Amino acid sequence: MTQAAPPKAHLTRDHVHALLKGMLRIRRFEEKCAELYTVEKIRGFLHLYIGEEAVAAGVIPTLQPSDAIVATYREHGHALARGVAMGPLMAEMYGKQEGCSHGRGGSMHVFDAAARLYGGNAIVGGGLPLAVGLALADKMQGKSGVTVCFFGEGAVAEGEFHESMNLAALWQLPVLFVCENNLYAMGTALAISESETDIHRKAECYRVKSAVVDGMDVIAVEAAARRAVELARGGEGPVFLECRTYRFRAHSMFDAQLYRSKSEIDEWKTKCPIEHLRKWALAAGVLHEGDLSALETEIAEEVAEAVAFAEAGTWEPFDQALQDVYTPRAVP
Amino acid sequence: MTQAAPPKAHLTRDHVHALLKGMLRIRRFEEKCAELYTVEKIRGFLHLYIGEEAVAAGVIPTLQPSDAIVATYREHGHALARGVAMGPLMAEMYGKQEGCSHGRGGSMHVFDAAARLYGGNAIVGGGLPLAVGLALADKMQGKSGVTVCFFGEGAVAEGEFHESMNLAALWQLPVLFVCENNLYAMGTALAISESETDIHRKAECYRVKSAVVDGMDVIAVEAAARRAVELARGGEGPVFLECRTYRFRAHSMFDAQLYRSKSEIDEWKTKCPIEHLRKWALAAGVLHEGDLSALETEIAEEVAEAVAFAEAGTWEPFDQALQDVYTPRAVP
Amino acid sequence: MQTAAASQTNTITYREAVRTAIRDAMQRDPRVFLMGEDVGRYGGCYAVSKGLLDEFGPERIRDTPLSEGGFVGAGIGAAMGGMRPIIEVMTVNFSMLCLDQILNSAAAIRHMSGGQFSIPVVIRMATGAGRQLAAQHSHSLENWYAHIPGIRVVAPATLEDARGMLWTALADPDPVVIFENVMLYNVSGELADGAGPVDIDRAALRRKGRDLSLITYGGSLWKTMEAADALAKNGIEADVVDLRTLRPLDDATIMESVRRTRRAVIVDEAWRSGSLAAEISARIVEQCFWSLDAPVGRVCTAEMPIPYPKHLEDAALPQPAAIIAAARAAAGR
Amino acid sequence: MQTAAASQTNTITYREAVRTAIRDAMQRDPRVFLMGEDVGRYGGCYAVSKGLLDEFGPERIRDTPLSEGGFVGAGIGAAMGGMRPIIEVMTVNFSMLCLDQILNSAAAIRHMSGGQFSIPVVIRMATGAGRQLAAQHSHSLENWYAHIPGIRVVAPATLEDARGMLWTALADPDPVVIFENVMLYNVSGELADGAGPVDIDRAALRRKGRDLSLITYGGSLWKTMEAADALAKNGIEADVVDLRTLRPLDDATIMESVRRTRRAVIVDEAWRSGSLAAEISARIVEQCFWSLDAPVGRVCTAEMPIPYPKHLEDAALPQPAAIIAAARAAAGR
Ligand SMILES: Cc1ncc(C[n+]2csc(CCOP(=O)(O)OP(=O)(O)O)c2C)c(N)n1
Ligand SMILES: Cc1ncc(C[n+]2csc(CCOP(=O)(O)OP(=O)(O)O)c2C)c(N)n1
Ligand SMILES: [Mg+2]
Ligand SMILES: [Mg+2]
Repeated sequence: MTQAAPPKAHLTRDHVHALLKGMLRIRRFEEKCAELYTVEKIRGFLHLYIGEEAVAAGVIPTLQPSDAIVATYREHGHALARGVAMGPLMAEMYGKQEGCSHGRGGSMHVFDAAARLYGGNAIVGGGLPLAVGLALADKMQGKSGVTVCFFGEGAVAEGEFHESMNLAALWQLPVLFVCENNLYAMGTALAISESETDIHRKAECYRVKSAVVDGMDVIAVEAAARRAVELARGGEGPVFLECRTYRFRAHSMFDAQLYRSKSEIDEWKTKCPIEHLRKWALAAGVLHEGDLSALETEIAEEVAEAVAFAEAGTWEPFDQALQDVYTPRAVP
Repeated sequence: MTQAAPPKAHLTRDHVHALLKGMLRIRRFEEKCAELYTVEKIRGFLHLYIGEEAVAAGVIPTLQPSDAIVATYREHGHALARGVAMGPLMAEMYGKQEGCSHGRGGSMHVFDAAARLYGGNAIVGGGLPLAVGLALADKMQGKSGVTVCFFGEGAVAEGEFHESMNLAALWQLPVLFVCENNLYAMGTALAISESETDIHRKAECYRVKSAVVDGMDVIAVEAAARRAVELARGGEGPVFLECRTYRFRAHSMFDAQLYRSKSEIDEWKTKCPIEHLRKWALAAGVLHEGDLSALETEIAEEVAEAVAFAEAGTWEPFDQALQDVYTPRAVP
Repeated sequence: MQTAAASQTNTITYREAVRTAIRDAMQRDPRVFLMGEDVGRYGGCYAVSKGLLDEFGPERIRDTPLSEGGFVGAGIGAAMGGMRPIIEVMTVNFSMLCLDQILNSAAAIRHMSGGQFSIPVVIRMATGAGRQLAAQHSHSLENWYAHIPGIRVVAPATLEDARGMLWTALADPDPVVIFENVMLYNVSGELADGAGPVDIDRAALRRKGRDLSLITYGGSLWKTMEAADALAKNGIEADVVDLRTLRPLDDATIMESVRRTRRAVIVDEAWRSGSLAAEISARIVEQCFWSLDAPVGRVCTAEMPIPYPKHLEDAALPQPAAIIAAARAAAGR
Repeated sequence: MQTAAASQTNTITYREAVRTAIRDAMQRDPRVFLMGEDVGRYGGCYAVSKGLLDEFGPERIRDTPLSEGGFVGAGIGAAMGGMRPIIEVMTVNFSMLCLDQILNSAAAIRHMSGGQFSIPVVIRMATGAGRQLAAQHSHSLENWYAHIPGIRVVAPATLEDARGMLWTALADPDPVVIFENVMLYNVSGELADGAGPVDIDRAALRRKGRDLSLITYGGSLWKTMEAADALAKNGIEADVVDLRTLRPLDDATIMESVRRTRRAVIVDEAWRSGSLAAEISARIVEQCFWSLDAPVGRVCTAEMPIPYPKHLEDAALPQPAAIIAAARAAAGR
């Protein structure tokens, strides 16, 4: 598939507004998280998605509520794009029991049954077989759901990537594999982790249809995702979509970033997906300064409320957590 | 690479004789093993190579003594082709301490340091990373060795195949991956285990040079192997060689073969690599009936001596085996 | 839960009991399917699923490629997606390749998702040595699995359990790992036609004695029963406790027996160091120390890669003679 | 082997001690190289190898793709091929993906090849909880490794051991797995400049008491020392045994202490069931039963996926208060 982004001309104002809002909510939410990390309200590992927002914000709105999502430890954006409320998400970052995973998972383990969001997996590559199984379940039950699995380009080197691609293709399962190629796996550049750096080409040897798209262009991502989801839903097997993007921040909060240059980062920052869309929308007159400031205000309020919700949250009693390891059984 | 077998015309008599002998020794050795299994001299799992002899007999003679070999549990042929003496090999099948693995490994774990034969691995796919490491060691030490790794097409589905191909290609290591594609993994046909059944094409997505050859034609295999080994030794990374072959016997000794038809087996038996070469050699007048009967007699004697050697072998005392789990240390 | 009352019995093997259990489950619940290497066309590496492909078709008796991490993870995902998968990992020897999925997905997801996703998956594995399969094919790693919070681990040693535990495991909302000892598949005996589900919570007293408690599970049960009979001939009457469920352990049954006999020996086919036998011993000391008249004994496998030759394999594994010796030592006669 | 006599000492962290050990080894032996995820450009996920890439180059400080099974297997192969690899598995949490290579290749090949191929590979892993990394990143699975015949397992808890054990491990002809507790990397103290190799065979008595034996290893050593000091203030003098080597275990040192104190408590960060603490308890009962004046106690981690919030993680892990309580119970006061 070739991925020329459709002319932005016939995009409605609401559509552009929604895409921009989707990305901006992620950006502002995570900027706040970074701030809260420095004051130790959020602990453990915190992996920010800043710079990559166009991927989740472009792909996820193309899904049906009945579709499923499997993500990684870098999944705040996916949760927000999927409609997980910011309050419970922030409470999860705090570890409060009002969090969407009851506070037990934290940043890396965001789950939401209602949203069919199956985590939040911190084992690189670990989510791929789960996505295959979710798609298998839908197919065996005659459901029309598509399972979208997000993972980084670093995960492509793991054996589970290979096994999952083969299983999905072999069994013609409705899986959309979305590779968030941000060029680095922690400090390991793509060229140091893959003999074939043109990642989407790897899908070919599984006979999986694949495409590559500019992951900094939310409109291009959305268009590619819509085609890919449609194709996956068509029942002719999985689809692989590589989104070329970049992580503006450190891998996690402990990372001196010795492995890349400031200039490289700055270069990529000029491609910021949010700035990109904002500028175009203003120039094209689709959105006006007023819309943007209103949007910023609205989101700032949402973030503030989320923080307040998290702050007001409570700590789960230890005994309750300890008792909840197994599901209460119906049978004695 | 395309793999037209060179015209057999300019093959010397000795060369043809050696190739035929190489295959026949494997065939007769294993026929005897099957017999010994029924009388319980050999126990456990016994995986016969009968039908696939052209692969080991074609590839291994193209190697240098300094090259290394990693094989699977179906490795009797590889051991014989590599020069492991039939006596110690048969003693290993018996579990006698005069066996090449001291009798501890049996059929699935044939090792020989002098031959640089690193097993005999019974975990499918388990040998591939070891081969990568052996090649890495040779390269880091400035040695010119090539490591040849034999595995079945079923192993291609394992994550370790994927990880090993990528590592070997990424680090440009002298590994020759030889896939013995006998169309089945136990009872699982290739089409049920791989979305891409044209196995050698999978090498492409690792940017690994690959070739496919008729694994029932020892001369074609030898020619392809010579090119592949040369290429691997050239320092430009690994090479992948798919040999299309067929297992005439059951997967192991417990196998009702419900998964394939008698007619399919008979069809393939008409392509017997030994018959094939024998017929041609006679027709071409390169070998004569007398040569063949002499060869049979010579091999029959070798097998008989190997059995006698194994029979005369002794059982390792338990305490000795128990004491040998760790290497005696130089330092206290 | 008790075994359903049943009119008549049949002579069947352990293998057939497992097969019947799978068939029953498939007929009972359309969400159940069997997935694993060679479960279909080949009929199962130990012929457990032979014939089921014809009966249920390739969708529900699903042959997989050699991809343990992939298909076990897929089974876990399918369970989250509403199915009731029975995943067959051919043998425990290959299960290292899917252990990450069991430890980090199956066992963890329910708790770390705040209880949102239970994972009703059943994972069956053949386990144990005794068939001269050498170092890579003779593992007994039950205790590694029994160490993992969030999963249940069972080891059916009888025909009734081979048939009934799978039923109960499938009804359980959480992951259950079932270990089938390779030496049991050919064991045959009488089983009630209507044999139904059995509990997976309690250990069973397979033999009532008074002089000491022999505690074991899986394939070692029969060696232990044999030893107990021999001991009886010499006037030593042993309790034989079949653990049945390895996680969670049924301390009540174990301790009731040990408090009565005041002496205990644990028989476990695993390598001694870090075996389940160690855990049982530690619990006995924690809970029954003041009732003990002798040190708790262990009969385990020698700490070496299992060698291929029969004489070495036999010598490495727990055998009745060693059990008898340990029992005599514990009984002090 | 004893620590080389050394003139002066320096204040360094555990992290620096490990780094120094790696640097020394690389300088000493051209066959040594470090391989693992992010050991080079990133500097190591816990900054252990920071700076070594510049010093030794990308061939010998080798960044790997995310392929645990692949590069650990490659390390084993490289060791068979004449090298002396130090393989860094970022953390034990990811080591399930290479466990097959450790169990079925590294540990088995020497024996099943009839002693033809020894495998001098060293595998380092960070282990343990305490950093609020939640269920998938907080494992303590040392006992799984300590269960495997054919490998050695060590857990350096001091600066001297962090530096000296790697040296000895590299000199060992067989595979050695080194567990570095994540909570120790920032611990600093005095270490002799010339600190050299230390044995990897014996446990160490870190504190001499008389009333009971506290037995532990790795990250729990310091919590245990803290508890021992508090106990001393209340007149209970505890021996503190640092196991140092988890396989093979140094029974002599453990039993000498327990025979003297007649009471023992084991502190282990692993989940209680199937922990190394169980193995130590079982051995004490087997070897010192008649000297025991109280049941052997265990202080382990609660049997649950480790939760993210600090209050829950703290409550789940062994803490000085729990060690003190268990010690008092064992001491009977
Ligand atoms: C199996 C496994 N190995 C190693 C790690 C440590 N780790 C966490 S994230 C990461 C890099 C992953 O890179 P990529 O897949 O590209 O995702 P990204 O972080 O770039 O989004 C590594 C090595 C892990 N979590 N799981
Ligand atoms: C990891 C692993 N899974 C399963 C098995 C059981 N098993 C042994 S051989 C085999 C089939 C392998 O097929 P293939 O790789 O094609 O080799 P072939 O036997 O055909 O030579 C299987 C499933 C194993 N030994 N290791
Ligand atoms: Mg990345
Ligand atoms: Mg095959």
